[in-house]
Amino acid sequence: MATVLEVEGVRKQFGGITAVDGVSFTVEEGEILGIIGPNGCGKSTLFNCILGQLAPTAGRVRLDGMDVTGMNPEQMNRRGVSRTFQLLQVFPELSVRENLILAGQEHQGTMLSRLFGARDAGLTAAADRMIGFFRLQHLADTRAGGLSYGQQKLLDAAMAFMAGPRLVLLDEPAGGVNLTMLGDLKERLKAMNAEAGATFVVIEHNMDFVMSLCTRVVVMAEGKVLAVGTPAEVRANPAVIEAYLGH
Amino acid sequence: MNTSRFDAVFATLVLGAVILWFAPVGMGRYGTYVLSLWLVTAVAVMGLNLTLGVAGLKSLAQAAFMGIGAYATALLTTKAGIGWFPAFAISGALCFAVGLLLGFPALRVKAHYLAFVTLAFSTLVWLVLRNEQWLTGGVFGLSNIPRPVIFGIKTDNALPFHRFVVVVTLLLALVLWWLVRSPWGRAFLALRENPVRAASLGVNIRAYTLLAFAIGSAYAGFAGALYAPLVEFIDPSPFQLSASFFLLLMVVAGGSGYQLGPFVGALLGVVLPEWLRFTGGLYLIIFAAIVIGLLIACPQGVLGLLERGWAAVRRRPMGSNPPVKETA
Amino acid sequence: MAEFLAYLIAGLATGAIYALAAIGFTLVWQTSQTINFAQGEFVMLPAILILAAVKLAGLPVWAAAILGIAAFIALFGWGFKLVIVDPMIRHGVLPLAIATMALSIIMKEGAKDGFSAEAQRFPSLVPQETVSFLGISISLQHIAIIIVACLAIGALQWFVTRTKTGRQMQASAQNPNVALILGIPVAQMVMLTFLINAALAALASILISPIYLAKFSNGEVIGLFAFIAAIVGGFNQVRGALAGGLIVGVIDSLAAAYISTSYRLAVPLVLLVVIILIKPEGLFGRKEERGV
Amino acid sequence: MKQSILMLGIATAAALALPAAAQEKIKLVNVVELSGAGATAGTNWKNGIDLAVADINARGGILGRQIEIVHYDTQTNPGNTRAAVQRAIDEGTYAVLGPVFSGPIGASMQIAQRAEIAQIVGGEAAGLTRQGNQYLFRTSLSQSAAMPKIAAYLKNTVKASSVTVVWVNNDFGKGGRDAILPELQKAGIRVAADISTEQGQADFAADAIKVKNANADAVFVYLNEEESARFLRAAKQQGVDKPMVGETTLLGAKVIELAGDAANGVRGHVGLSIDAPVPAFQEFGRKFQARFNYASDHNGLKGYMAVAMVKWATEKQKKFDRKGLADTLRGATITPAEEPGIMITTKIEANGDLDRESFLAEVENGKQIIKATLPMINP
Repeated sequence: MATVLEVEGVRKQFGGITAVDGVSFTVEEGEILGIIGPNGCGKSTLFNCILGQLAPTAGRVRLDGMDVTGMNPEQMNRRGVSRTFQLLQVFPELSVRENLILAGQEHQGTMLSRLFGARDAGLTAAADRMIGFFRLQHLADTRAGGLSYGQQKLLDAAMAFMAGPRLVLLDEPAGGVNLTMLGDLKERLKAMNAEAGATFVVIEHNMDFVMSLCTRVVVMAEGKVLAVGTPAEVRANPAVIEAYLGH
Repeated sequence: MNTSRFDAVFATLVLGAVILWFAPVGMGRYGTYVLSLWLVTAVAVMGLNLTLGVAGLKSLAQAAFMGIGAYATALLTTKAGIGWFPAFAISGALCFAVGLLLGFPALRVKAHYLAFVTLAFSTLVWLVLRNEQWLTGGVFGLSNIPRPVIFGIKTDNALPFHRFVVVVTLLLALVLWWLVRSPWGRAFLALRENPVRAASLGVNIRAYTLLAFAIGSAYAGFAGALYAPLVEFIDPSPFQLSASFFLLLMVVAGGSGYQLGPFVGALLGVVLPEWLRFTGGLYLIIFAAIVIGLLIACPQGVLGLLERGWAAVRRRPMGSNPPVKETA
Repeated sequence: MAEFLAYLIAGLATGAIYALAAIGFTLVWQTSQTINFAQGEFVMLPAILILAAVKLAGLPVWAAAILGIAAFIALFGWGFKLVIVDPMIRHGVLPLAIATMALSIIMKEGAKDGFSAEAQRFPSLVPQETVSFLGISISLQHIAIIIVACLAIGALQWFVTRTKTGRQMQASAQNPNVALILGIPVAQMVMLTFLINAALAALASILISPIYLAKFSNGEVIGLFAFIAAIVGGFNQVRGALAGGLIVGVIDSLAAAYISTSYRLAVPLVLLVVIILIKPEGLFGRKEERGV
Repeated sequence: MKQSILMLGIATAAALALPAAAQEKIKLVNVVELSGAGATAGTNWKNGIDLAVADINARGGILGRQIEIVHYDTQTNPGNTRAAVQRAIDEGTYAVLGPVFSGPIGASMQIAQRAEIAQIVGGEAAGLTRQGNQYLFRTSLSQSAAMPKIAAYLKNTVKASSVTVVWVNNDFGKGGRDAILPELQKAGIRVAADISTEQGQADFAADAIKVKNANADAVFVYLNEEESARFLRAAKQQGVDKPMVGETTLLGAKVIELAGDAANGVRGHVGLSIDAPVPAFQEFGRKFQARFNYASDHNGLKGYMAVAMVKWATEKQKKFDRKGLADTLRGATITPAEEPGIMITTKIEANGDLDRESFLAEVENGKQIIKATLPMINP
């Protein structure tokens, strides 16, 4: 299996505070990697460093072996890396279908062809397939702002897959989602992984969710990697137990 | 936004144009002139509505761009003897190009600095228009600007010129309607609502921001190209900074982001003060108080207010509840 | 050299007024993230109110001054926040900024129709005399403006950094949610900011009107220059506004002296553009971290 | 005999007109700058018109008909001016009064011309009357008439060999500056500095320092009244001690009131001034002060005269004929004996320019003192 993403010694300082302190790990094709850790351990900052929202103070990020450190989010996206954000980020004024078309349109044709070509950039069918996959058919023409929180989370995740990405980074996909919806979400993500062969990295607080979804887990504490392994290995790691249960 | 071929906005635009074509019959030259002035102003507001209402960029130079368009058209049609149509195209293209040149360095930094840069630009344009008398006529302005001749028909009188303005405004509005429903329009909207998320979806923030600003500015140029022959005289005063503020006011008061908002906003900004003249010297105070009252009641402007009212009316008989968000 | 000094002092005096008005921009910006487009009119109106109290109500000047300033602070400090800012701030900054544009029309037209379209003399606290120094004449009024404005701004800076109330006010402006958790009475503190803004505007009005003459349209120029000063100095700092005001005043004065006078206005504007391109947070502003 | 027939005619006309007067007023629309940059000038013009209308109506109106005056604000904006003038004509105004600023005049004069209605304006820019518009009439001397008088004054009375020119960069100031420069050259006077200032400018300290450093024999100041006052105060503060020479807007009562001591010693050419040694001007000044509680500037006088011109021409043609009004005014000479409201003998040239006496004056101890009366150019 090929290595998709390689993070090597990434460090991020804000003034005197080191939020991420020399983190290294790899993501292999087809796997679901979880990143867990207590609040403020630097998970989201790490994501932002990988995706170019923030410039890392030190370290390298490689995508399929190519150095992409410091590239901006648009460039990363066009190289096939999608993400979701910790806080919900759909476009409330657009319908569900429009949200999905928007998520895919920049990967179709050129600026000019997008202006003069089809209004939907030829993506209606693809969007409807995605809507079907996430079981949002009855809501396809509803304003995204009018959806329930859990439905918006599903849409948020669906948007990340719209462009057929090589790698998807999900930042707390389960946060604030109720139990029924959570099962749905997990099941759909697993299906996405199995059917489309999509590779994910997931940041999550919800242990059960991570442990049952992911193939491999990175545990972070105070900006550093504490442990890496399968869910079972990590669960048995004394350092992890100390970090989570010691307090 | 939906992708069906035609919608309510399209129908309203076409129907409105038909009504306005016949509206001035028996209205007198003054009424006709005010209607034309309303539409010309609406074109400039449409552009600003794209820049601000759709893409969320704050430009304080819309009147300055209108001035560039008006002076370009006036100079081309009087001194260079070029016809109105090429002058119109050149005016828009010029404003588009200047918009790109101005927006490029400004937007490099941060979107809201565009407001500051355009503020400076607006006053600089005014200074040039006033000081370079050899070209612009300076404080004395340019007079005797010809009105266009279309297929041999002269538009020197109020009614034919009004009808000409109606047609041009309709075409410009339809182009914008078409643009907003294209992938570009979707990207502009994404810029306004959430630029960070948009970037993570591969939307080229800088290119779209720049385009939204330049297209909005080009519309100001088109408005200027109509304004010059409408008034048949231009001097720098209607293109001052305060005029740009006034256009901004019209965007917000009409309903920022609504495609018909510019027409309502320009109606408020151009026709309401004329109508309020019966109140005598206090008409501007009354006008400003109405605007403040409107914004306190509904910051989304007149169309926001209408939409809210319409939703309330629709909800009651059907008895369905508004969508409820689960708490995060 | 003497010539240069004369331009410098004239520029500093004008700049001190711009600084007082520019602080208003920064205070309103900090508390509501919006631009008060009526700021120039805020400086215009107190002098008009005082003159109106003298001419229409026949009050002696000192009583008119107290009444006029009190009325102004009540209307445009307290009333401005309650009637304009509070109802609109929840809906984003743009409607509020537009409302201040409409407010500026009301203030201007109200002063013109309610009082006079003509410029009026305004009594000066300082004798209108000049002193000679190094071969140039310096107006006592200019000296007084520079001193009073710098003292007022210094006092404000001391207040916000050295007193408990001042620090609470600053905290409320910068992060109201955290301030609320810390038990700071945020609503009162924000109100205090608006009252201080109105008081500084009244002070600027009293200082400048003896020279500029009181007139309904004076706010246009002052507002524009104060805005430029706030951007040049940095929108989020009191000391930035002071520095910005003085720099813009001096640059304007020197531009009138050494550059084509018909393009005089262009010089501060070009400065503004250059500052935005090389140091967008302003010369003395705090950098705002790019958020995610 | 001839006279009695005339009297009979007037009496008959009056008798015929009287029944109509009860129900039908004659409508006059004033389109002027009541907000924006021209608000101060426009408000004076409007107040002068209101005063004239009140006077005329109190004395029985024009040909027995009362005047109904309507004021439309232009916001000092050409587009709005055009709308307002169009509205005035659509509403059947008898003549268009105003505006005062040249830009708005330029934007609206073709409309009155096309409708063949007289437009009586307050503008002074030389270019207005050079476009062959037969329906445009001034109420004051054009700058091209006033400036030669000032150049001669600078040369012969002030005996200046160099002059600093300070002007306001609007149509009024720029027009004056463009008119004086060739005259100064003809008179052999060197221009030491050419200083442009902004309309509504408040701070003149830097300009005053520049004037001081130019060190010319005299300073020619061509600003609006309030800016004149601010400039004079700044010049005094900077210790400028050279003679200040100007036009009506430098020597008016308003400037003296605002500038105080700083106005003393200021001198120049005065067209219309409530201090001029013409009893009618002074009487106007008192009435204006009593009604509006401030001193009128020259625009107030101009507004008053504009209505008087309408009245005179209407009574001359003995009917309310719009085109006839313009035809009657063109080339006419109006004397105060015929029409007291004109206040001073005024000759209207074929192109709409005016010719009348003017004055040389000086400010002493806060009073404008007239030193000489200059005759009409083509009496």
